Amino acid sequence: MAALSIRDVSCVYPAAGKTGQIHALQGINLEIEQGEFVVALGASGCGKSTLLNVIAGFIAPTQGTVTLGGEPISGPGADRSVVFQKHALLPWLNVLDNVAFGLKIQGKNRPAREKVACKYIKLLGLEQFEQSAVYMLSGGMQQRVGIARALTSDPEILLMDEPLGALDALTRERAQELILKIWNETGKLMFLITHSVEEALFMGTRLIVMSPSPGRISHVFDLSFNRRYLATGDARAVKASPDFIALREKILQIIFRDDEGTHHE
Amino acid sequence: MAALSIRDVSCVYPAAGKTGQIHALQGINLEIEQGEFVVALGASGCGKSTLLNVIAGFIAPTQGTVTLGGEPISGPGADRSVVFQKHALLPWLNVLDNVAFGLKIQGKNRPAREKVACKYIKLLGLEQFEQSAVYMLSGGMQQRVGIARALTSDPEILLMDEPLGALDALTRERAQELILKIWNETGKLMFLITHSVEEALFMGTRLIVMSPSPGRISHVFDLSFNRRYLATGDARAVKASPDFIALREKILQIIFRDDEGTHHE
Amino acid sequence: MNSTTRSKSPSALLILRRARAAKPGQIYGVPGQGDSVLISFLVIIGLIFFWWLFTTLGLIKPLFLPSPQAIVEKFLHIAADGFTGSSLLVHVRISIFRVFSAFFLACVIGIPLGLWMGMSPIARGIFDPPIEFYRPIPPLAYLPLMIIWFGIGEESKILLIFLSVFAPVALGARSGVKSAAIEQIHAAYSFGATRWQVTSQIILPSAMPEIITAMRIGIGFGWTTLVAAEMVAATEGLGYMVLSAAQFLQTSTVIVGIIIIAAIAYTFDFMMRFVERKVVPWKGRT
Amino acid sequence: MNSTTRSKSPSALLILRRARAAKPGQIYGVPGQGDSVLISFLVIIGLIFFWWLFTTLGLIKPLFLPSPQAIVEKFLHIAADGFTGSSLLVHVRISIFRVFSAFFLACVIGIPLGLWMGMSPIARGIFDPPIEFYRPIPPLAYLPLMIIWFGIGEESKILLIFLSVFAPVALGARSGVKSAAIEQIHAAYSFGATRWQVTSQIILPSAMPEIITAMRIGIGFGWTTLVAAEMVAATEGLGYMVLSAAQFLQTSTVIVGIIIIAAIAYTFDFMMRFVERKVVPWKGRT
Amino acid sequence: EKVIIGTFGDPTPSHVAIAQGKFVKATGWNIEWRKFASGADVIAAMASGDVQLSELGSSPLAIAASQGVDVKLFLISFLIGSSESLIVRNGSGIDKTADLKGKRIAVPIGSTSHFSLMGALSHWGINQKDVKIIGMSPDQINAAWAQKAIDAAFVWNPVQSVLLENGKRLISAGEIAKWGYPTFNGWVVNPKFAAKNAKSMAAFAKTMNEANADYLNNKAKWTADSTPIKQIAQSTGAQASQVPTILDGFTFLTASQQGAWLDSHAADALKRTADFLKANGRIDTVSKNYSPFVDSAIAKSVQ
Ligand SMILES: Nc1ncnc2c1ncn2[C@@H]1O[C@H](COP(=O)(O)OP(=O)(O)OP(=O)(O)O)[C@@H](O)[C@H]1O
Ligand SMILES: Nc1ncnc2c1ncn2[C@@H]1O[C@H](COP(=O)(O)OP(=O)(O)OP(=O)(O)O)[C@@H](O)[C@H]1O
Ligand SMILES: NCCS(=O)(=O)O
Ligand SMILES: [Mg+2]
Ligand SMILES: [Mg+2]
Repeated sequence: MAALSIRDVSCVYPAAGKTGQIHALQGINLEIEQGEFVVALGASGCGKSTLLNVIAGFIAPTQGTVTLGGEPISGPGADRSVVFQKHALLPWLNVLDNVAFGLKIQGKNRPAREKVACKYIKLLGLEQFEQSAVYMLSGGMQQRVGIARALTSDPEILLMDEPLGALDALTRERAQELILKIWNETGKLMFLITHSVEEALFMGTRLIVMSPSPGRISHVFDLSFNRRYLATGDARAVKASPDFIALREKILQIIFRDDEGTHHE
Repeated sequence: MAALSIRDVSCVYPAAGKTGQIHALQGINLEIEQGEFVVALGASGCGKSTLLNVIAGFIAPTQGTVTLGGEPISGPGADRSVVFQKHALLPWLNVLDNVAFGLKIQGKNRPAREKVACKYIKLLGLEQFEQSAVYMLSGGMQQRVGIARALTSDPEILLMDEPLGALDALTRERAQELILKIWNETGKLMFLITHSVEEALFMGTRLIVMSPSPGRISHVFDLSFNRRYLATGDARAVKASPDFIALREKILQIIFRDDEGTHHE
Repeated sequence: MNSTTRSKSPSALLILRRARAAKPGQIYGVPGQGDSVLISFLVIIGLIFFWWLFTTLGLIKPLFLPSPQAIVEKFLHIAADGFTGSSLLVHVRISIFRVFSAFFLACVIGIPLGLWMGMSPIARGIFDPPIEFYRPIPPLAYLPLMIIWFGIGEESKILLIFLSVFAPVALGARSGVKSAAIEQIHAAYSFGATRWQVTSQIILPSAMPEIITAMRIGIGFGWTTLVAAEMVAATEGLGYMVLSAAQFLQTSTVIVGIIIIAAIAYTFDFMMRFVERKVVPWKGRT
Repeated sequence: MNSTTRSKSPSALLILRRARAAKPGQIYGVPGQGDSVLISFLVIIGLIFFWWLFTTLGLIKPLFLPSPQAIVEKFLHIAADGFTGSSLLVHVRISIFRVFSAFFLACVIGIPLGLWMGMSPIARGIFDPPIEFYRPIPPLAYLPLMIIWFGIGEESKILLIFLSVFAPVALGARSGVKSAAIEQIHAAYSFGATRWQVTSQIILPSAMPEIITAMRIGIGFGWTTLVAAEMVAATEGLGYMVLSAAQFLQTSTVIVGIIIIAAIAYTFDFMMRFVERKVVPWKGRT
Repeated sequence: EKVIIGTFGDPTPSHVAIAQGKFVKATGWNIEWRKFASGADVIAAMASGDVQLSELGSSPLAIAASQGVDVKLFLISFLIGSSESLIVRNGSGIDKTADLKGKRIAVPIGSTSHFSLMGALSHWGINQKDVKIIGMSPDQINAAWAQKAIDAAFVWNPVQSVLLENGKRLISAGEIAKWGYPTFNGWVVNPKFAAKNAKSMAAFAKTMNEANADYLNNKAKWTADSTPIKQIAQSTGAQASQVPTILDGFTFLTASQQGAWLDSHAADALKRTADFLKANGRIDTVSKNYSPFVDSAIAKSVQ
């Protein structure tokens, strides 16, 4: 039985303004095993965030079911943590308290939660910044804090909605490698949304390409570039390899086609 | 004689806070001919924007001279237009008036300036939006308006500071192609700053890679990928070609090295 | 078993307190989601009903709170016969005249001055000390000085209102200067703009949203100060009406006056919002 | 020839008006760059000098404007001997007591109520109509009602100040609820937080910057209303001092009172800014 | 028990008794004498229940009674004669009543003076709209007068005597009273308070009567340099030299006159005052009978 099972999920938003209903998701089927790294890619508005919100429990699907370990999801829960693009840290807490925030919510006492938090702070290389104010950190560091926080509650699934979108190119590449390292070490089920084809190919074990209007999964690819990176440690070589480039071009073509179809601008 | 000639330019910012002086630029020499497309690439803080501001005339260099057509630059002028990353459009004017804004500043009457503006509005594919409010447009459209506006005053040089940084991947690729098309048609001297190695390689005829502390030009590459694109019209093929990938990797290596040297985060 | 009970510390209370996943189109957990118009409407009806009930049952003396009917009657009566010899229209007109002329003057002087202060350290140096000094002082406290200096005629009344409007308007215009993005300013300069062109075509329009907000705040202040201005030696005006009716324990007239003042203040504010939407439709959208 | 003259419409005037490229470290064309402290200082010195000059030369009667010396003397005199039988300290203390207790009450009631209004459409529906109704009404206009309802003791004075502080504080807290980013709220919920935990650990801290701003505005309003509160049947307080001195044309006492009021208002504001820096150091930095 | 008692600062013989602490001793109250600007402030304070006992003009009393404030008049302070007058400023160009048209006349709104002024205008056939009636407290009138911001004022003492230094009396309340607009100052009390404090109330009335009697019996001896006059001057801020004249402007009733006057005149005067105010649009409701607002029992008990 799959860890996360999305069956025939549809999501219809009521009319925004005067226009008709928006079919953000339609007939989504997806079975994800523990330890998979699923990456969702697709033109803007194709329903990626909606799908993530359904998994996270923030939105109830109009149709279909989502089950986690066999049990239906009916709201957010500590078994699924979310890493957001931005704004999700708490500026009134320092790095340590931000990371330990989830445990505080769950009623752990201070020594217990700091012990766990410190473990993930170390894992993400934030040791020197434990006492820093989060708003003083660079964007890349902030994202690391966000990831550390999401990991503390030891969720079964880590959901990430364009977590690296706001970072500059270099910081982004490093963050990609860091996330892969963590995935490798923890073996968690990861679900990541990105706009970057390269990032998607590099990170996922499975790539789902989505198309808009109605939002659906148009292509699925099985990937192994991340394994290759983890084996060699040379991200650049992976990203420059001909099969990587070839697949990248193929997927870009798919997306461009989608995009022209919807007259997106 | 070069159209734009930067000779031995240094730029030292006074101490920010308690730290010492910042050598944002040191010993920059650059001769750019009319019709060239120069792209500057480099880690954050290596002085790219400072260099652009010196050329634009917003900053006087601490040392050295910048001449345009043999005459020293002593302030901003209509011969050099700037396209900014954001915030530079005027929300109280519609698209047409935004594009015509430079001509209005220069005292052209309404029919004259609308004629010119319409030309560039057409060139950038904004015909249907002439009367639209700029704040209703998507980010990609807004950048097109910014480019159209910069072109109206028929500058000798078009300076662009990360003009596409805020756009999503697809929009960005299209905008790259559009800028190349315009460059090809107008033959202007273009100076573009970007964080994306791929963008840099794709667009420039000359790539300058800058290094920080002090800000200097560490490498210069002559490029012809843009010509190849203009000849074939197939951007994806260019970006996937082995020589493109190889050079990309080489440059990424250079930048990563720079970056590690400065403990950037 | 649902996801809630799967969380680490399940409890019946927790489940009750936790919301379920939102329906599509709603965003989960947005605080305060939901419409309150109906409740407000019911509350207003309810308040008026209890007001009516208690006063009609005689549980509250009209001296303290007249009945709603009495208020309406009093309003009709004042509207028909006026108050102390002047018609209601005259009272309303003179009050509006005072507030508006003070507001107009404050804008005509305060906006350019504020812009100038924003643009020039010299202007800032000159006008900052006096404005910052008088700004926190309650108008009622300097009302005596106004009367000693400018007498008990219209001048001192309008000046008092003017001063209370002037500071927020000038300071709003001053800080509005900072609204122009440096990119916008640079864009203009790189087209060869003069300082004057930058001021009139970039800085002024950019400052407009903040100026209009300041004007809204200013007119609110002006309206608040009106009553103080009409406290001394007025013979007409809504503030005068309220205060002098109070001297005769005419609670119903006081309440009618208060309602009229509130209504006009709302109308002012509504107008300013309208102006805002028309003049700076881009506000908050860039 | 420089770049200016290379532009399309060169003119001597243009060149004069256009700035040259800024030095490194300065940003070109930022409006209002430059320090104004020195000028302000000179202006203050100058104003006091001319005040001294004109009053000492007898060009202005002390009734209209007493000399600076006279003000200082009067201040020392009041500080030593008090005013109408109460020492200056007593006047200051009672006024501060009134404003602070009203402010305290307004915060204790207004902040939780405002948060509740932000969190619940029901609370919003119930409390919106009364708050929005009285908010635009000048406190002076309902002062007569306060007196009839609550008398001439401390209750009505503190209540009047309370009302003027309450609305901005409650509405500030209410709109502060919106400051929490939905991502922050979602993050908390996905750790299994209850509504109460989200309110206390996400929404309240997020709202703090806005609440503190509202408190600053509120205390300013309270201070402004103090004078109105001390208008009727007061025997002590700074507002009483100013108003009753004015009745006897004691211009110097009026000015001393005004200066003391301004000084305390500044101190209040300064304290609030201090609190702001301590409590919400992240304000404007996220 | 602390009791706030309102007054207006008229220089009356009671100030001698106050200064000597006689009221405190007689009533056993811890008295705070609170000076109010005018009756309008008093009736609001009495309506709210914060003031139980106060001096009050007949006109604000008529207003309070008509509006349902729980008050009873139990003692006459004085009948108003020349102690309240219309004073015209020298140089204002007012010599006769007709000159008043278009002039600025200040008066404490809602007071006995205001009532007298309205009465006089209606007697002269001058429309209230043809003059500018400006509401001011006596102290404000004093200040505005000094600045020539007003042309005339109708006000009581000690301010009236200050205005007279630079103006002249056009007419006094006493003369206007004869045209059917009588005014007086009385002592009013909340009936519930009076019932609870019956003994102290009687003691208060008795002390008050004695103070007045002291003056009435020794009028000739109360010269500007006499101790009681100096005492009055000191506690009211009036000039000692003027106090004897000011005192002449009041008509004090003896203890034996009080009860009878209250029974025969008070209710009637209040009724006519209220009717006039209603006709002027100042109040809405008038009671049929004002005798419920008059209580002569206390006055009679100390005859
Ligand atoms: N709360 C909502 N109410 C109505 N329509 C919505 C709502 N949220 C999203 N939509 C619409 O649903 C569609 C899918 O939105 P979604 O945010 O899932 O797309 P996305 O793939 O995440 O896009 P992006 O890449 O821009 O983040 C879009 O057309 C969007 O406009
Ligand atoms: N006005 C200024 N005052 C002081 N230091 C400055 C100023 N502007 C830039 N600097 C410093 O000069 C250096 C170069 O800045 P610059 O903005 O040119 O870098 P950049 O290459 O454009 O960086 P980025 O890629 O982040 O835009 C940086 O260290 C920066 O902190
Ligand atoms: N003459 C006494 C004053 S008042 O009570 O009438 O205001
Ligand atoms: Mg999305
Ligand atoms: Mg830059």
